[in-house]
Amino acid sequence: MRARYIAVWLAGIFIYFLIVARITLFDLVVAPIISMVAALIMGGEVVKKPYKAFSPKRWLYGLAYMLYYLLIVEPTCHLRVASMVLGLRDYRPDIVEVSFDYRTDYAIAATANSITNTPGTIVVDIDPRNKKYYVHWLEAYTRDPRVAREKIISVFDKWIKRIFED
Amino acid sequence: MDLGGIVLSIIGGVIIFVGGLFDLIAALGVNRFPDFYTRLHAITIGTIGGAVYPIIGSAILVFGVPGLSLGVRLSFALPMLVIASLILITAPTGSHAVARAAYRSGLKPYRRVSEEVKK
Amino acid sequence: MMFIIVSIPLYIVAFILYAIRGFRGPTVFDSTISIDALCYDVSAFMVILSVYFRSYLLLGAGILLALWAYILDVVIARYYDRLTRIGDSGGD
Amino acid sequence: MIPVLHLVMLAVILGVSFITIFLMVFERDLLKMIVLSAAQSTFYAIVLYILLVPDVVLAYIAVAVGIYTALLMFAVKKTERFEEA
Amino acid sequence: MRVTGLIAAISILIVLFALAYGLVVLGISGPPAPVKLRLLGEKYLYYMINPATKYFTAESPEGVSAILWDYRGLDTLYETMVLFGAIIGAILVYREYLYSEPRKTGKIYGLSHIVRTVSKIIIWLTIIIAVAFGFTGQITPGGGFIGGAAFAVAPVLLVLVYTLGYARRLGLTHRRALLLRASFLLLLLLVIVTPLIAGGYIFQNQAKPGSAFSFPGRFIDSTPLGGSIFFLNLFELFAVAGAFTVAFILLGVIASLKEGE
Repeated sequence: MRARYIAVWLAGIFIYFLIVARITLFDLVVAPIISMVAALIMGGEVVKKPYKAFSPKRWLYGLAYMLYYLLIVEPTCHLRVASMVLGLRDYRPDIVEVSFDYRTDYAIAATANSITNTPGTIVVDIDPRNKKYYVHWLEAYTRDPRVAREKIISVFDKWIKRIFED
Repeated sequence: MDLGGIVLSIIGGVIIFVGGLFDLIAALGVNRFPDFYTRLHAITIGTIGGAVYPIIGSAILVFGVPGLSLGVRLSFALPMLVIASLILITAPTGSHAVARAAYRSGLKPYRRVSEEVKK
Repeated sequence: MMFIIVSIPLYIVAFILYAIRGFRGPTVFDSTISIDALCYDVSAFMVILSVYFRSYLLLGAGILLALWAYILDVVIARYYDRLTRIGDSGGD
Repeated sequence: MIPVLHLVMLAVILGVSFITIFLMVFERDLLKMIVLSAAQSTFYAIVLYILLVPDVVLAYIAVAVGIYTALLMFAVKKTERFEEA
Repeated sequence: MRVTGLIAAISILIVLFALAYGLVVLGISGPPAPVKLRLLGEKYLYYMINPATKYFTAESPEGVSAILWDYRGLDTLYETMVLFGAIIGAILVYREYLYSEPRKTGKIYGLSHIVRTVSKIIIWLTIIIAVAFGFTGQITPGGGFIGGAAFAVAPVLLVLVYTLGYARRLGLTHRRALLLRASFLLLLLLVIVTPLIAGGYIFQNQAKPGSAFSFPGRFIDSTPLGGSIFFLNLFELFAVAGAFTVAFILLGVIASLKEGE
């Protein structure tokens, strides 16, 4: 219970120094106070399981995922959809169902944001009880859920599980 | 003027320029695509390729500008990385929120006319 | 620096095109998403201009705009959320 | 003195924001009016940014982008969405 | 409508261009501001932080904060009071709404799962950035009012994304917000009156000829602290945040009552 607030507090100090990007004695005194105000208000909500926040392995996986995502996944999708905009490639938009099997909120949100951030797929709606995303897909040549899952979600699946799940 | 600085500034500048091109393509796509959901895909190009990549590019460019101390360079680069990651988090959430509102209020996705006939 | 000056017109033209879709948009959602994208691109443009002006104190505006550009989306979504729930006819 | 590039940017953006304000005044759909008001505040934010006044930009973004749209939405929700001709 | 709109647009444009042309090219407003007046701005910049003399300095490199709180402090104080009065008036008018309990339907509404999860992080970051504006308002752009307006976006997002009931469960009630507002306004007045008690002038920041009282001007490692500017910024932040929060709780309560939340 107490560890949650400490995790949020430390993260807040880190964010403060990222934003101001200078280290003086004044900042070192002020940053814990600022971060404490935010942690007291929102601390109980932001982090639910503090042992995850303190594990460096998850942070390393997160960094590696960001690099992989920004350098490889995004540019290919960008070029594909850009050629659709310019009329060089055909498209067939439709809404398909994609199932997922995460338990934590952050894993669900991170996967949905990863899907939406790649041009060509948008999470339109989510059914948390039946564990389904409704994804608007620009290349929906098939409506088979298994194929759709393979094409849309499998790129992110193992990374997200390593970062946010148990 | 060292070689590394020149290389970094050229890489950053090229990324910024390509980001501008992506932005232009996205704006074209927003005007060319037939319905709301397909326009969202063009918007995604505009927010990721047209906003996140140029910001990272300018963070690289700052390290190539001659005559700055390391502290000043970090004062530019670190907030830029914060802005980039913020856009990575918030932009898809906003698109999702609007798409959900449109879907729930009964906006039908566009299909090609020929495919409707086939069914 | 040369790259920045060359790419400034690209961004400005993109802003104008986004604004045109914002004005024309047949539904409110079209206007909303294009204005939202405009906000994010203005945020990126501010960052690029801060390098052009050589002042890192200007970056705070970019942070705030990137934080809150999605409030517009949330506002519109919330309006429709309530409407559909009551059983009113939402949509255009 | 202000370079020509800044003046051209200011002229173009202010021109577009003028059109935005004009359309906002004649708009009958109040929800779309909120969206156009957000667009106008974004344009003004970047104009103030080019004029190098960071304090005013920060206050403007906080009020016009963050609070004002939500305020208008609450107001529109309490009245009718479409203005009568 | 289309014809009248066109006529209106063209006439506004003509007036705008005529005004701009007249002001810039013809100079109808007379010659630009006299040189003596321009020196005023230079003096402001010069006296913001002035190591040469102890008597003429605000100890704050941030010009706007120095001018607002040191040179024109009473003006800003009255503006804060006006906002306070407006909020009090709104609460007096809509009092019965605030004290009525929202009806319970048992169902949870609001935006989707993803938006809720992301908004948590965004609200937390908003609070950090807003409070940082208040604390570093004397060094970097920012300050009391900007920080307060930024802080107020957090409750706005809470009420928008979650329902008002969830915000209440987190401890966001109008009583607390009013308490915040009133107590920090009191602290603000205390900072203003302190020099008077210590034998100086009201609204005094650094030492002046005639009274030696001065607020701490520098931090230990000689980071400028701005004397009273630091405290005034900080207290103004929470006061403005409380005011906006009360207003939005009021709006949220009224909206939810109307729809039977």
